[in-house]
Amino acid sequence: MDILGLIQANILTPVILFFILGIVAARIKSDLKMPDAISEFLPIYLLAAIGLHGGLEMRNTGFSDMLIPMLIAIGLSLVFTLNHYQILRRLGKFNIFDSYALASTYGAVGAVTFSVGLSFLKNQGVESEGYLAAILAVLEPVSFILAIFLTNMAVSKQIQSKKQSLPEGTLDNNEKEIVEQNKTNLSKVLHESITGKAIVILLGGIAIGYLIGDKGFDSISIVFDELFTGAIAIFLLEMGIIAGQRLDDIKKVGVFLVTFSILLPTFNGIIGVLVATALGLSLGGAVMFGLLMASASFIAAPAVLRHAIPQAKPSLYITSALGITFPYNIIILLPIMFTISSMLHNLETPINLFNYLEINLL
Amino acid sequence: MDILGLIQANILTPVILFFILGIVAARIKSDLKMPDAISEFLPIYLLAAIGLHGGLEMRNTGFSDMLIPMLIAIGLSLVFTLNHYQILRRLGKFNIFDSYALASTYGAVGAVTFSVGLSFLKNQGVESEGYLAAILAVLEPVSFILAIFLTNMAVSKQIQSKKQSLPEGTLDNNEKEIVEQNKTNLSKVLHESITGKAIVILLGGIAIGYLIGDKGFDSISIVFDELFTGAIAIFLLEMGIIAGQRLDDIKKVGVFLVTFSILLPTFNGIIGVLVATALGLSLGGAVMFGLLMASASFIAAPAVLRHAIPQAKPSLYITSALGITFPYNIIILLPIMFTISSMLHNLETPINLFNYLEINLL
Amino acid sequence: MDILGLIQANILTPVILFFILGIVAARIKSDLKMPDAISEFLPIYLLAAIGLHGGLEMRNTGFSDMLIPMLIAIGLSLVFTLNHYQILRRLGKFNIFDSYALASTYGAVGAVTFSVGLSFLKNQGVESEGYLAAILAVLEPVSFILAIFLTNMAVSKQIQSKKQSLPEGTLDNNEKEIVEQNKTNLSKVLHESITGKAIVILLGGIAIGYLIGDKGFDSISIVFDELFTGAIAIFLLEMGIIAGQRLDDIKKVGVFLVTFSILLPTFNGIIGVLVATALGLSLGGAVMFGLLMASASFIAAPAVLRHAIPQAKPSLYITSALGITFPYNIIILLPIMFTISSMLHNLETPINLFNYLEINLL
Amino acid sequence: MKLFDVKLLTVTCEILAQKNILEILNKHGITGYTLYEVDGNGSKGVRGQGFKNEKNVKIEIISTEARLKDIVEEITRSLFSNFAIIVYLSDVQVLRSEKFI
Amino acid sequence: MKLFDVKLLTVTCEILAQKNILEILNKHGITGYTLYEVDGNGSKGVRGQGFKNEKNVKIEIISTEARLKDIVEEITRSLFSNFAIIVYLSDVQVLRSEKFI
Amino acid sequence: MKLFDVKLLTVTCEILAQKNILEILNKHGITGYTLYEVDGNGSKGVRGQGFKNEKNVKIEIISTEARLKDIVEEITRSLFSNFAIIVYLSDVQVLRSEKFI
Ligand SMILES: Nc1ncnc2c1ncn2[C@@H]1O[C@H](COP(=O)(O)O)[C@@H](O)[C@H]1O
Ligand SMILES: Nc1ncnc2c1ncn2[C@@H]1O[C@H](COP(=O)(O)O)[C@@H](O)[C@H]1O
Ligand SMILES: Nc1ncnc2c1ncn2[C@@H]1O[C@H](COP(=O)(O)O)[C@@H](O)[C@H]1O
Ligand code: NA
Ligand code: NA
Ligand code: NA
Repeated sequence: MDILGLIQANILTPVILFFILGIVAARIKSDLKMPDAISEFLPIYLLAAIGLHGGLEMRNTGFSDMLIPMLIAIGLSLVFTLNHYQILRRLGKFNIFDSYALASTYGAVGAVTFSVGLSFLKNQGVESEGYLAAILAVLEPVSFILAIFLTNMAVSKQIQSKKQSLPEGTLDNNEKEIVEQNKTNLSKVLHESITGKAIVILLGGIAIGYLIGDKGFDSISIVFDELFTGAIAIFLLEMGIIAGQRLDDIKKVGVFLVTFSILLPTFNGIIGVLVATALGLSLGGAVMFGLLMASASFIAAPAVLRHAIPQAKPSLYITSALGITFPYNIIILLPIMFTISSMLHNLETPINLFNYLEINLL
Repeated sequence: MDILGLIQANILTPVILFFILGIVAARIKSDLKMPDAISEFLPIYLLAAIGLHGGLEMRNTGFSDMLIPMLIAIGLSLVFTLNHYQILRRLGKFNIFDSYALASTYGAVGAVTFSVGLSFLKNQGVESEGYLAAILAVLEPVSFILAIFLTNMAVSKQIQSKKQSLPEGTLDNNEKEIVEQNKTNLSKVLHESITGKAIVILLGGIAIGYLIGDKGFDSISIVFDELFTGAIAIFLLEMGIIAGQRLDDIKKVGVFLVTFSILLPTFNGIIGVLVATALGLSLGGAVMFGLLMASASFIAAPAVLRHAIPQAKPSLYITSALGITFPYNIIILLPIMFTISSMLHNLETPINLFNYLEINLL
Repeated sequence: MDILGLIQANILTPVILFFILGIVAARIKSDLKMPDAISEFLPIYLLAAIGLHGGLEMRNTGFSDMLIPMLIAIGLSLVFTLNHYQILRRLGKFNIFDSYALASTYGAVGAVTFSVGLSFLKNQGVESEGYLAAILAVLEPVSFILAIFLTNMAVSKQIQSKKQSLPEGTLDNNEKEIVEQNKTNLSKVLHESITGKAIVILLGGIAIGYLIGDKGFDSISIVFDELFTGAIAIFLLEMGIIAGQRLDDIKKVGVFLVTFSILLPTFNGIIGVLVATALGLSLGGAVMFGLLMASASFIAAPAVLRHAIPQAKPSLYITSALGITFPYNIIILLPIMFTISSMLHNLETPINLFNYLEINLL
Repeated sequence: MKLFDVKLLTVTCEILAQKNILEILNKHGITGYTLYEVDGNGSKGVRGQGFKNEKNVKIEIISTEARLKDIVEEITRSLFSNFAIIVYLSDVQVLRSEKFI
Repeated sequence: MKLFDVKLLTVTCEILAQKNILEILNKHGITGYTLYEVDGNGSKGVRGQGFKNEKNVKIEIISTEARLKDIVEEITRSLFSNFAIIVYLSDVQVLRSEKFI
Repeated sequence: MKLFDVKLLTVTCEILAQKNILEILNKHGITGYTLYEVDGNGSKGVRGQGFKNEKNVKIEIISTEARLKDIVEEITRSLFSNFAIIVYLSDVQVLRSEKFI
C-alpha cells in the first residue's frame, strides 16, 4: 500500500475519526466535553495497559536485548533536545526559557501518542517489542532534566557575570535567592519527574505484567487489553476537543514554530526508524521507536516545566505539541514511518524474501 | 405473548429493575447516587454507541429510504407540538410560556428512552432500521425551534397590541429590549441546539460508523456494543434515583398534567407505530419510530428552554417528562407498541404467515 | 500447596500487586491518584456485581439453607463485638468511645475485602454459596447498632449517676440535651444504616439477580461479571494509595492496636471457617464466611460512627482497619483460611477421598 | 440602587458534619444556603485526600447578624469539640433584604 | 505594601444562567472573574442534586464599586424574575488596583 | 459571644502554582488553609477548560494582618511575574482568635 493510501486508511479508523470529531465539536463551539474525572482516569488506564502489555512481553522475551536500544534512545533524546535548542534560539530567536522549554517538550515523549501508535500497529496486525514501554518510561524525564539543568546553568552564568562587573558583596538577596532556588528546583524536579504519576503507573504496570505472566493476566485481560482501543477512541475525542480549542492559538505561535512542529518530529521520527532498524528491532518496533523520538509531551510537560522553567510561556509549548505535532504524528507521520520501516525490513531481511519465494513455489 | 405478559417480562429485565431500584433508593432517602462524572459520561457514551450502530447499519443498507420517514417524522413532531399546545393552553389553562415549553418537551425526543428501546428490542431479538438514529438527531431541535419561534411571535404580538393602544413613542426601553432579545434568542437557540453535545456526538457517531464499517468497528465493538446494555442498566439506576426524588413534585404538577403525560405519549406513540408500518418500516423499526414520537425530552429540554423560554417553570416540564412519561414509556408503552407492531406486521406480511404454516406443516 | 506457597501465589495476582503498587506510589509521594468520581463509582459497581452474583446463585439453590448461617453470623458478629470491647477497654485502656467504635469496626464487615475474597476464590477455581452476599448485607449494620446502643447506655448511666449525687432539678439543659440526642441518634443511625448506599445497592443487586436469572443476566454479564476482576484491580490501586498515605499514622495508633488489628481478625476468621464448615458450607463458602468475620469496615464505618459516636477518634479506627487489617486479610489471612478450609473439607468429606482413590485406581 | 448590610456566615467543616449543620440551620428557620466541597488543613490535619468522607465542605449562609450569632453559638456548643470545623462572619451588602432574614 | 479598596461581587445562580451572567460581564467590559459549581438551597428549592443542569454556579468579580453596581442593576432587571439567583457585594483589598477596573 | 477581627487572604492562581503557595505558607508557619478548584478568566486568558493542569485553584487563609501581609509580599515577589494569579484581603470575624495566628 502506498503512503497516501495508508494515510487515508489510517484516517478512517475509529481512533482518528473520534479525534477529528473532537476537533470539529470544538470548532463549532459545541458544549461537548468529557467529564474531568474521565479525562483524568483514561491516561492512568492507558499507561497501566501499556505497562502491563510491555511487562508480559518482557517476561516472554527477556530484557537482555533492551539495554542497547534504551541507551541509544536516551542518547538520541538528549542530542535532539540540544539540537532543538540551537534551532529555536538561533533561527527562531526565542528567549532562553522558551527555547529550553520547547526543546525539552520535543525531546520528551508523549504517552498518548504511544497508545495511538500501539493501536495503529494492532490495526496493521503488526507486533512491537514489549520493552519499548520501558523505554517510554525512561525517556519521560530525561529531556526535561537536561533542559532544566542547562537553563539553571545559563541563569547562574548570567548572574555570575553581572556579579563580576560589580563591586563585591553587591549581589543582592534577590539574586542569591534565584541561584538557591534553581538548585533546589533541579532536585525537586528530579524527584517530581521520577515520582510523577505517568512513570509510576507505567513502571508499576510493567512490573506487574512481568510478575503475573499471561496466566495471571487472563483475569484482567478484558479490562486492560480488550477495552484498550475503545478507551483510546474515547480519550481521543477529548484530546480532539482540547486541540480544537487551541487551534486559534496557532496563529499566535508563529510560522516558525508551526514549521518546527512538523519538520522536527518528521526528522526525529525517521532517524528513529532508521536507527531502530539498524539495531535489529522489528518492523513494528522500529515504528514505535521512531514515534518515541517524534512525539512531543503535552500532558507531562506543563506539570514539569511550570515549576522548573516558569518563565517560559506554556501557550507556546502546549499549543505546538498538542495542536500541531500530535495530530500530525498520529495522522500522517505514523503511516510514513510505517512505510519506511516496511521498506527497510523488506530490504534487510532476505529470510522474508526467502519465505515469500518458498510459499509461492509450493 | 399477551400485552400483560410482555409488560411483566419487560419489568423483569435488568434495565427496568435497576431503574426501579433507583426509585426505591430515592424514596427511602438512601444516599445512593452516581458520581456526577459518571452520569455526565454515560449519556455521551450511549449516544456515541447509538450513532455508531446507526451508521454501521446505514452503510450496509444505504440511506436512500431514509428521506421519507425522516420528513414524516419531522412533520408529525411539528403537528404534535401544535396539538400539545392547544390542549395545554385551552384545556389545561397553562400560561403561554408553560404551554409552549411543555408542548415542545413532548414534541421533542428522549435519547435515553431511545437507548432503552434499543435494549428492549435486543432482548426481543428484533432489529430496527439504522437510520432511526439519524431521525433521532434531526428531531432533537425541531420541536424546540417551533415552540421558541411561536413564543417569540406571541410575545411580540402582545407588545405590539399594547403599543398600538398607547400614544406613539411610549414603547419603553424595556419592551424594546424584550423584542430584541427574542430575536437574538431564536438565532442563539438555533445555534445551541445544533451544536448541542447530544446532536454532535450522535451525528458524529453516525458518520464514524458509516465511515469505518463493520471491519473498522471490530476493534471498538466490545466498548460500544457489548457493554451497551450494562451501561444502560447503570445509567437507569441514576435516572431512577433522580425520578424518585421528583415523585413528590408530581402532586404539584396537577392531575391534568399527569393525565396528559400518559395519554399524549400513548396517542403519539401508537400513531407513530401505525405511520411507520404504513411506510414499510420493520416490526422493530415501527416500535422505535413510535417511541420517538412518544418520548419526551428531559436532558436536552431544560438546557434549551431555560434560555429560550426562561419564564416557563422547569419543575413542570422536567417532572412530567422524567417522573411520569419516562417510566410509563419504558415500562408499559414499549410493550404495548411492540404488541401493536407485531400484530400489524403479521397482518401485513403474508410471507410471515406462510412461513408459519410451512413450518407447522413440515 | 503449603501456606507460604499459597501466600506467595496470592501476592503475585494482579489484584494484590495493584494494591502494593498503590502503597509504593503513596510512600514515594507520587501524585498518582484515582479521580474521586472513579473511587466513588467503583464500590457501587462492586457491590452491585456481588449482589447480582449472589442473587443469581440464590435463584438456583433457593435460600432455605441461608437462615441458619445468617443467624449464626449475626450472633458471632455480636459476640465478637462485645469481646473486642472488653479487650480494648480493659487491656488496651482505650476510653469508652474509642473502644466501642473500634469494637464495632471490627465486628462489622468490609465489602471491599469481600470482593477481593471472591476474586481470590475465582483464581483458585472454587465456588462459594451465593447467599453469603445476603449475609454481607445483613451484617453491615448489626455491629454498629449494638455498639451505638451500648455507648448510649453507658453515657446515660454516667449522667444518671451524676444526677443522683446532686440535689434534684440540677440536671442542666446541656445534659438533658445529650440524653435526648443519644436517643434520636440511635433511631437516626438505624435509618441511615439500613438506607446506606452499600446496603441498598447490595440488597437491590441480590433482588435483581434473583428476579432476572441467568438468562436475563446474559445481556449485562460482560459488565457485571467479566469486568469484575479488572475493576477490583483498579480499585485496589486506589485503596493502596490511601492505605499508603496512612502508614505513618500506624505509629500513632500504638503497638497494642497494631497487634489487635492482626490477632483479632485471625482469631475471628478461623472461628468463622470452623463454624461455617460445621454448618456444612462448601470449601469456598467457609473461606468467605471466615472473611466476613475477619474483615473490618473502613468505608461504611466512618460514615456511621462520626454521627453515632463523634467522640471517637476516626484516625484510630480507619488507620487500623484500612492500614493494617485490610492488607493483612487479603494478603495473608485469606490463604491461611483457604488452607484451613481445604484441610477441613478433605477430612470431613469421605466422598472426596473416595473420588480420589477411584481416580487413582483407574 | 439601595443595598442592605447583612452578614455572611461561613462554616468550613468535615463533610460528615454537614448533616449536623444543615439540621441546625433548619432548626433556626434558615432555608437559604450555599455549599461546596473543599480541601483543607488545620489542627485536625490535612483533609481532602482519600475517601469522600474525609473531605471538607464549606457552607455559606447570608442572614441577619442576630440570627447568625444564634447559629454560631449552637454550632460552637454542639460541634466544636468533636469535629474539624471553623466558622467566621463577614459583612456583605444585598439588594433584597427580605430574602435574607 | 499599599493596598487598594475595591469591591467583590458574588453571584450565586442556577448553572443555566451562567451564560447570561458572562454575557452581561462581557457587555460591561469585564474580563476578570472566577467561577465554580456549588449546591444550594433557597426560595427556588434545593439545587445540586440530579442533573448537571440543576446545579448552581458561583461567579465572583472584583472591580470598582461603580462598575459592579451597573452590573448588579442589569442582572436584577434581566434575571431576577426567572432564575434562581442571589447577588451580594463585599469589600476587599487588592495590590494592583489597575488590574481590577 | 465575643468575636475577634482577623483577616482572610484569598489567592486565586493556576493550579500548578498551588505547590509554591503552600510552600510559602509553610515557610511562614501557617498550617490552616482551605482550598478548592475553580475556573476563571483574567489577563492570562480563560482557565479551566481542557487539562487538569489548566485549572485554577483558590486558597483561603485566615490569620492576622501582619502575617498575611508578609505572605502577600513573598507571593508578589516570587510568583506575580510568571503565573496567572490574583490575591486579595478581606475582613472576617472569628470566635477562637488563638486558632488563627
Ligand atoms: N487558618 C485557616 N484558614 C482557612 N481555613 C482554615 C484555617 N484553619 C482551618 N481551616 C479549615 O477548616 C478545616 C477544619 O479545621 P481544623 O478543625 O483546624 O482542622 C480545615 O480542614 C480547613 O479547611
Ligand atoms: N440566604 C442565603 N445564603 C446563602 N446562599 C443563598 C441564600 N439564599 C439563596 N442562596 C443561594 O442562591 C441560590 C438561589 O437562591 P433562590 O433564588 O432563593 O433559590 C440558592 O440555590 C443558594 O445557592
Ligand atoms: N477581576 C477579577 N475578579 C475575580 N477573579 C479574577 C479577576 N481577575 C482574575 N481573576 C482570577 O484570577 C485568575 C488569574 O488571573 P490573571 O493572572 O489575570 O489571568 C483568573 O483565571 C481568575 O480566576
Ligand atoms: Na520526542
Ligand atoms: Na416526542
Ligand atoms: Na468482622
